[in-house]
Amino acid sequence: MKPGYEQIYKRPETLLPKRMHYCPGCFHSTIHKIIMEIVEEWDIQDKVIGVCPVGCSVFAYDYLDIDMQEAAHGRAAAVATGIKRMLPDKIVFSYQGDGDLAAIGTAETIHACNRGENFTFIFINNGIYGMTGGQMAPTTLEGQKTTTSPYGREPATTGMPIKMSELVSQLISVAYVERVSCNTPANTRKAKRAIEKAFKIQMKGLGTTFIEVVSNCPSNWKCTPEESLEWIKEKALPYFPLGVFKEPAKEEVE
Amino acid sequence: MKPGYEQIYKRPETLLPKRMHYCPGCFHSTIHKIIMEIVEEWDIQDKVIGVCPVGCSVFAYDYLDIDMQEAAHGRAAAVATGIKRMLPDKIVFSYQGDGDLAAIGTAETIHACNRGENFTFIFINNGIYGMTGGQMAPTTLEGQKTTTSPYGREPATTGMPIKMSELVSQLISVAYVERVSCNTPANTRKAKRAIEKAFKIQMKGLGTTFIEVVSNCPSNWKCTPEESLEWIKEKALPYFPLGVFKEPAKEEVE
Amino acid sequence: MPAKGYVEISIETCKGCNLCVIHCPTKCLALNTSDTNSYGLHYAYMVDEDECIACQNCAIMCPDAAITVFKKVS
Amino acid sequence: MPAKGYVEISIETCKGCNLCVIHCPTKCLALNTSDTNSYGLHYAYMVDEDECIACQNCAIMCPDAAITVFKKVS
Amino acid sequence: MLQEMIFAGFGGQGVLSMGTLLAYAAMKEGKEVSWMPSYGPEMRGGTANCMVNISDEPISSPIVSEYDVAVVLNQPSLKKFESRVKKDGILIWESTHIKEPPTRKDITVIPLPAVEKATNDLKNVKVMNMLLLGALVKLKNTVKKESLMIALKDTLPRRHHHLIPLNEQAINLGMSLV
Amino acid sequence: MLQEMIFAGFGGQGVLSMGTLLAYAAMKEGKEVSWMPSYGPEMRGGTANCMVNISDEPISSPIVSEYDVAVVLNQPSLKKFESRVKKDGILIWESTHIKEPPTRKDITVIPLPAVEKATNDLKNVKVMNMLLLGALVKLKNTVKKESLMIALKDTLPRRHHHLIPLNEQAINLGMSLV
Amino acid sequence: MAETRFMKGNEALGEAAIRAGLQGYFGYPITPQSEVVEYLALQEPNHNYVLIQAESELAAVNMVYGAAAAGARVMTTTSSPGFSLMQEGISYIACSELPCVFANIVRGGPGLGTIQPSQSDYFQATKGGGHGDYHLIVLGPNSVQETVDHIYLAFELADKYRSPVMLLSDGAIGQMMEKVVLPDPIEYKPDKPWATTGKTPDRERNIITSLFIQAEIMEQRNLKLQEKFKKITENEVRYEEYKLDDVEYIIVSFGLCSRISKKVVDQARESGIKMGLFRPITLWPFPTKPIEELASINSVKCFISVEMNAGQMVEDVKLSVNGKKPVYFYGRTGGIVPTPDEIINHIKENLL
Amino acid sequence: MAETRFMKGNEALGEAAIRAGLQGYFGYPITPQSEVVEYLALQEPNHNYVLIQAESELAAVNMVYGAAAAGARVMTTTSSPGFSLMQEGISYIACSELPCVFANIVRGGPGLGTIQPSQSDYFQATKGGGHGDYHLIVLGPNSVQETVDHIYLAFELADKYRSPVMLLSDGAIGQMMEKVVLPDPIEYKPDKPWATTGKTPDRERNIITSLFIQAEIMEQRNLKLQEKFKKITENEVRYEEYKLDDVEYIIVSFGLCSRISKKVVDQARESGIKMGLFRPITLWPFPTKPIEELASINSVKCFISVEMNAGQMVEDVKLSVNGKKPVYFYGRTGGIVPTPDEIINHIKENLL
Ligand SMILES: Cc1ncc(C[n+]2csc(CCOP(=O)(O)OP(=O)(O)O)c2C)c(N)n1
Ligand SMILES: Cc1ncc(C[n+]2csc(CCOP(=O)(O)OP(=O)(O)O)c2C)c(N)n1
Ligand code: SF4
Ligand code: SF4
Ligand code: SF4
Ligand code: SF4
Ligand code: SF4
Ligand code: SF4
Ligand SMILES: [Mg+2]
Ligand SMILES: [Mg+2]
Repeated sequence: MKPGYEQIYKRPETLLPKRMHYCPGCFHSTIHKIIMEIVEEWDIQDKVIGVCPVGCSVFAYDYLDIDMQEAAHGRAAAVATGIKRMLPDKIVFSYQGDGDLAAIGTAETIHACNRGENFTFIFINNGIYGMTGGQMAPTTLEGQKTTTSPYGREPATTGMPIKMSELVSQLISVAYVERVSCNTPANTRKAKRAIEKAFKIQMKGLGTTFIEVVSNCPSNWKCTPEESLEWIKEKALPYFPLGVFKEPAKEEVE
Repeated sequence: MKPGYEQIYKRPETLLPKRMHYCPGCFHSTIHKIIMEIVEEWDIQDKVIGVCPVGCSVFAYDYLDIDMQEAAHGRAAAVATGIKRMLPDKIVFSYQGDGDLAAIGTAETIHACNRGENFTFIFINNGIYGMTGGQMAPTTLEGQKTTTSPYGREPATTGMPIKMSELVSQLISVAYVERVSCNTPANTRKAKRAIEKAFKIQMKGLGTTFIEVVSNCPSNWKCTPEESLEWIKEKALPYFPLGVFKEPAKEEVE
Repeated sequence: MPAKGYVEISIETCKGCNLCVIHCPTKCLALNTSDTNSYGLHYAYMVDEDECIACQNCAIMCPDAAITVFKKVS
Repeated sequence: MPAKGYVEISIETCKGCNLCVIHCPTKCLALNTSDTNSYGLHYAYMVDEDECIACQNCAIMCPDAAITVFKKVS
Repeated sequence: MLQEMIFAGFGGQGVLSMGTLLAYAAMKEGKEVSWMPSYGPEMRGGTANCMVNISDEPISSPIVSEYDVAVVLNQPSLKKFESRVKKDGILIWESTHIKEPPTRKDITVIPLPAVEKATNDLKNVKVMNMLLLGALVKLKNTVKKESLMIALKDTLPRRHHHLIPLNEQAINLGMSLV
Repeated sequence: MLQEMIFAGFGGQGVLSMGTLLAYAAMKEGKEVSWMPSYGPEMRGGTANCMVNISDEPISSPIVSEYDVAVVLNQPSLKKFESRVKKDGILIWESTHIKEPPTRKDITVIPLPAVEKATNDLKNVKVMNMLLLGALVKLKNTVKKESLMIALKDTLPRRHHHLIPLNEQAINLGMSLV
Repeated sequence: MAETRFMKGNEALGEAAIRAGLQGYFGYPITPQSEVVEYLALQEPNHNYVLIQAESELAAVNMVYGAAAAGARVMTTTSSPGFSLMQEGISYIACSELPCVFANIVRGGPGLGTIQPSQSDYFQATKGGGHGDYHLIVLGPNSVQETVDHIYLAFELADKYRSPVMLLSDGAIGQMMEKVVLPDPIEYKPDKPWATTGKTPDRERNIITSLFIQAEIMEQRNLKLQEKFKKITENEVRYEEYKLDDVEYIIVSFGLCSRISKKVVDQARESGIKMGLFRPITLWPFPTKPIEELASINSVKCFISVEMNAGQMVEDVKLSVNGKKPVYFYGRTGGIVPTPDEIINHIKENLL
Repeated sequence: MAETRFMKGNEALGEAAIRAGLQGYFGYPITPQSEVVEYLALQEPNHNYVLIQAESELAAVNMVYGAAAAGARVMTTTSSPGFSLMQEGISYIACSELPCVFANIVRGGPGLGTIQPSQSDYFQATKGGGHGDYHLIVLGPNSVQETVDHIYLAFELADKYRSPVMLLSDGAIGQMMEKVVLPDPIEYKPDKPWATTGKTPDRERNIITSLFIQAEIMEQRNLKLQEKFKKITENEVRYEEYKLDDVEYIIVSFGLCSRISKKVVDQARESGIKMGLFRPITLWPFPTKPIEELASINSVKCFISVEMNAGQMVEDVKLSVNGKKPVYFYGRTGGIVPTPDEIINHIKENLL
């Protein structure tokens, strides 16, 4: 450090000093970082248990220095339910992609939410199956090209992108739902605050907390990271608007 | 027939002349009857293909004189999708209980709706697992006693009853959603009109049609059929209000 | 004056659920409490043949389609 | 006047995604197009050491937590 | 000695509890017992039955297709099980409701107007099953009456214990009728 | 004669298409061929490779762990595959970018500054893979150049056919460099 | 305290699990198994376990996966179609080496089939219904009493080997009432340093996974599993022998069927036929060696595998006998329980 | 028209299905199988089939169930974990006797495992991963060409026997490119009077079900299935013999592994060892009789089952050999493909 300066931002130590396998510019890395910042700042390494999905973030446990379990594709919500019910004092989160949470895992997602399972969903919606090489996800935008919608997603046969935040907000026992993104510094800060708030609400036992991150996949969107931010702004956010869809009364949280 | 009289209501012939296995007063029978009235009145026996669930109505094919397939528990929507996509000119319906459609089959239900699969859901919501002897369903009312909620359904651990009609109404490709009941002659007439309308919309190819019937289960509710009507009126309908949740513009249907 | 209508109820099809009885506006139906069909169930029958107005309520409510309704030709 | 801040970027951690570069309000970052790290990627570095205002934008946007930010003690 | 029995009737007639009581009583006497109910949606049809095996030796199969004793409480059950009574076995049937009597000649057939007797003599039709059970026990000596009484006490929920005397009466009446 | 080869480098360097072209050309010459890519999320790491086997006989395994020829385009691939070249095999490596050269003495090691040559001589760095392929074909006589040209025509999408002359130049250049 | 009761198999199963220290149960109703979850729901207020009626068997098995990873003593129960739905999860659990207990109260398949008792899921249970090379320890109780005993044993073996253990029971054992002696309750204290209970400063983080993307490492995991399976095979084979002295005809039979076969043996012996019964209690590991030894006895003429299916365990019997003696099969399918008479008649007519 | 191409196994599989008259495909992406659905998505505009990327494998198999009942020529493909999720559906389809085709492009299990090629789903495929007594016809292609040929064959057998047919392939065959001759496209005209196409006045309603609640009737359905399985076993066994004259050591191997074993045989023959290869092509029905006959040949010393798993098909080999000769096993797990050299070394060191 140069003399006369102080360090004001550094990589959290709970994010292990390993190169993450994610593609350049992928928000999976960003969200990992954010979660570990919270873990470090709150000093809750011994309190947090994470569940990885099957998806690009399947290896999350290689990087996050907390106890973690790797769930079967789509079943992270059921796995998190199992953990949280056994260890109600811990902070449990499931980290899931859109294929995982909104396709194969729909039933587990909806019912964990409906029961008000007291853990936090961190839902990385990049509109595509990243890990398997870019197939259409339930959240793929209308007209978007993927390897299984090579001519663009066709609503007549595949429907319209599913809005999970809006959907789970309908469920009574869900306490908090917010959609965030990491496409700008301001949004990234908000994303972190949202996860913090979710953890807080979880610690109060108020019900299911659900954070959807409008994410990117430069590799399978076949664009640069920079262009992926454009896509998010121009295409994704108009359809998946950011914001709080549901939250407990302020008194309850504080 | 006595002289000077004419027959104005009779059992439809497409409802086979067999004693149905349902308990006395069970609406499963009523809905079977209604569907077959439509089939007979519209003369569409060769056009309609039904899918039975696993639930009390698993034997529906014993009574309905149309081509039918028995789906695995919860998968009727997927089965109906398979049939309808192969035979787009037919009228396909899935007939499902609340355990089937709203618990184990949640993902198939949501995604058939989200894709706008062009068949009709007939969803018999009796708030209980009838066939297996009265366990709690996702739609069991708060405080309601079942064999797996012997002290009354407890929202803190099992959540609140899920409102499927409201939920699927959120999905863009769903064309028509109505919740009906058979607890009065007027409502039973409406139920029939709703199914007719759903079939009409299906024939127009406008998207998924979804009819929820607030039904009963005298046997597992441990009451008489008459009392079951009371329960519906006093307890179920306030929580599951009847009505149209979504419908296409009138011009589209006519 | 002959009734406006009458109903026929299939004894063996009827399950004695009573839904027709309670929905008949003119109270002309009842369960036969002194006899059962071969399934051991008290079936419904017309107690009052004169009051039927052929409204079909009973038939519409009958889950088991046990009821046929006839109406006086006018 | 010494800059308000500066950043350190881990060359091997950086994946050259350019997100820090485009979000630096004072344009003091760039990718090194003439060199790659051992993964074959053009890493980011400070092109202009004097302009950094220690706003942390770059670090917040850096997915891979490759950036450390330092601020002048006031 | 192994006794293989079936109790069958409409749901609500108390066939399952007849079987349970008998098996429990036998168990209390140190016998080997098994009790196997019909289960699943066929119950929707309104019929119920249970098979009870009682033996000095371990029971092999809880499910048997021929019986030493059948106690049938309704017409469909009579129809279904009459043919399955073993040669020289016993068929006890409730004769108030069942209209078409059994026809087999190679078995002992015992008609018992249990419904009528329970209604008229005991003023409670519900205990007609105990009447039939009493008859069975008398005929076959399967268990002692005292054991049945213990069984009643152990298996009836406390809140129904005031009904034990009535049940005992019914058993006695049943025993006296054969 | 069986030739077992691997092509490895960063994703985007064209290693998969080198292998495809060669295999296709060999197939056109009537040889038995197999082409096996690395697959799955390990590609996230940014590396890619494919194994190509060419033989007069049917190919047994498309996956082999030792190679007659390895063509490596980056440092990690060199690190990974150098040791897997068979004794007396050939290792062709791109020497513009790879900074730490191979060290084995029991194999033929061919450095080729393909990036530099493609950039400077052909004004298109993208065809550096064709340069390496040319070198390989020259060294091993795996297929005739004409077959490679047929392969280019058959496997390149129509809209890229205008690039065929450039690719041919690159192959020629590669052949001339070894 | 130990206690004698007259109980349904399914309820006894639930009670045994409670007494064995159950901490989490996750299940979904299905005939003929539903009484397990119903019983546990009824008893819940008196105990400390967590009970979730899951939205499906798929969810249930994955809740088990999570809860077992968190170090708890957990169980799920189901019947055939539900067990099929659990196969992916079971494969994950086996590979992740998590202790937990399953029970399949088998009904007649395939498909929706019937709800009557059957043994037609033997292959699925013993050969691995899920993908990949793995085994469950499979116990085959033949009575309500043994259901109880096997639940205790299952939890114990699960912890001992960090392995899922299953009971392959059937609808009759689940539905019938028998006398049962309930053992004393256990004060269960998990000792699972590998569990995901939150990383404390004194240890590395715990990771529960079945993913080993590099083939070499995945092979290591497989070798580790195979090593364990070998150890289990060496140590945990259980079986019962009945009237096998001087035997000529050996019936091999498990579960409910073995009780019927016992009667067959008794009847055969009465009529002078030297018959005996070999009953595998662990279906995996299968008692290969004891059968092999029996096959080597000169007087033994043949083996007859009697099953409530179309012939499944008979393959394991054949593999054990390895050609030394003929191996025959008799079975009924679709939920039919064979009678002693039909079995003995079949044997007399075809094999003597 | 027949046509020669250089194609990936998965793409060739898709193309073969199209040419064989595919009417409906329902699938879910999974490595190393995803190219099948991707290829079909790409080709969709040029053909008349319906393609749905389902929300899961569970949904996919049940869409297949529906579409097959409606009389269409339908298929789904997946890889190991996905195939586990399909087990309930497959059991339903088998019991309902619906023709359709599955392919499992196997990867190394158990659990999430690895994505490298494996044969560790052999048991699941051949013994019945789902509940109940049933079999699929299981084909084991060993090349891209055979993948294509087997798809044609699979659809044909499926219709012939009203039975699901599966290809047990692996990640390497799916991912690699080879030369392939594509047969002529078929004009497929279903002839399925039992299909649920809408009840016309000239026939009774058609019901597709696997539910037979009464045990007696369920047993009838089982007997019918067993009858069919017997017929298939009699008629459809397929295998390849390689250098089996005067053989002493017989390798038994299927799929990708059989190609490697062929090389082993060649090398062994070169060094004077009388080795040969027996390759089951139908894994179910397994070529029991041919192996039994080989086992009866005096000169034959032993069998060695070589597999990419921990030892699965070896049980079927043992059942066929039935103790007549020793049966050994060599295998690699977790996605490792054995080399000819290691196999021959293993044999030389341990078995000669
Ligand atoms: C049962 C099962 N089906 C399919 C797969 C293959 N698979 C792995 S990840 C994935 C989807 C990944 O997409 P998403 O959940 O959106 O995560 P992302 O990679 O985009 O972050 C699929 C289909 C699997 N591993 N298991
Ligand atoms: C995979 C599977 N799980 C569970 C069951 C058991 N089962 C049969 S019907 C049913 C629920 C029935 O409830 P519902 O769908 O509400 O229909 P209802 O009988 O009330 O009409 C269940 C759980 C099954 N057959 N298959
Ligand atoms: S494939 Fe997409 S989601 Fe996966 S790491 Fe790369 S950019 Fe991220
Ligand atoms: S159990 Fe309930 S849902 Fe089923 S038939 Fe009887 S009343 Fe109807
Ligand atoms: S038709 Fe109307 S009036 Fe006549 S019996 Fe029926 S309900 Fe009563
Ligand atoms: S409604 Fe129908 S079934 Fe019910 S009592 Fe009346 S006639 Fe009988
Ligand atoms: S801290 Fe701010 S000013 Fe400094 S380099 Fe980063 S983005 Fe630029
Ligand atoms: S944001 Fe991070 S990874 Fe991207 S270029 Fe900047 S320092 Fe490198
Ligand atoms: Mg995604
Ligand atoms: Mg219900």
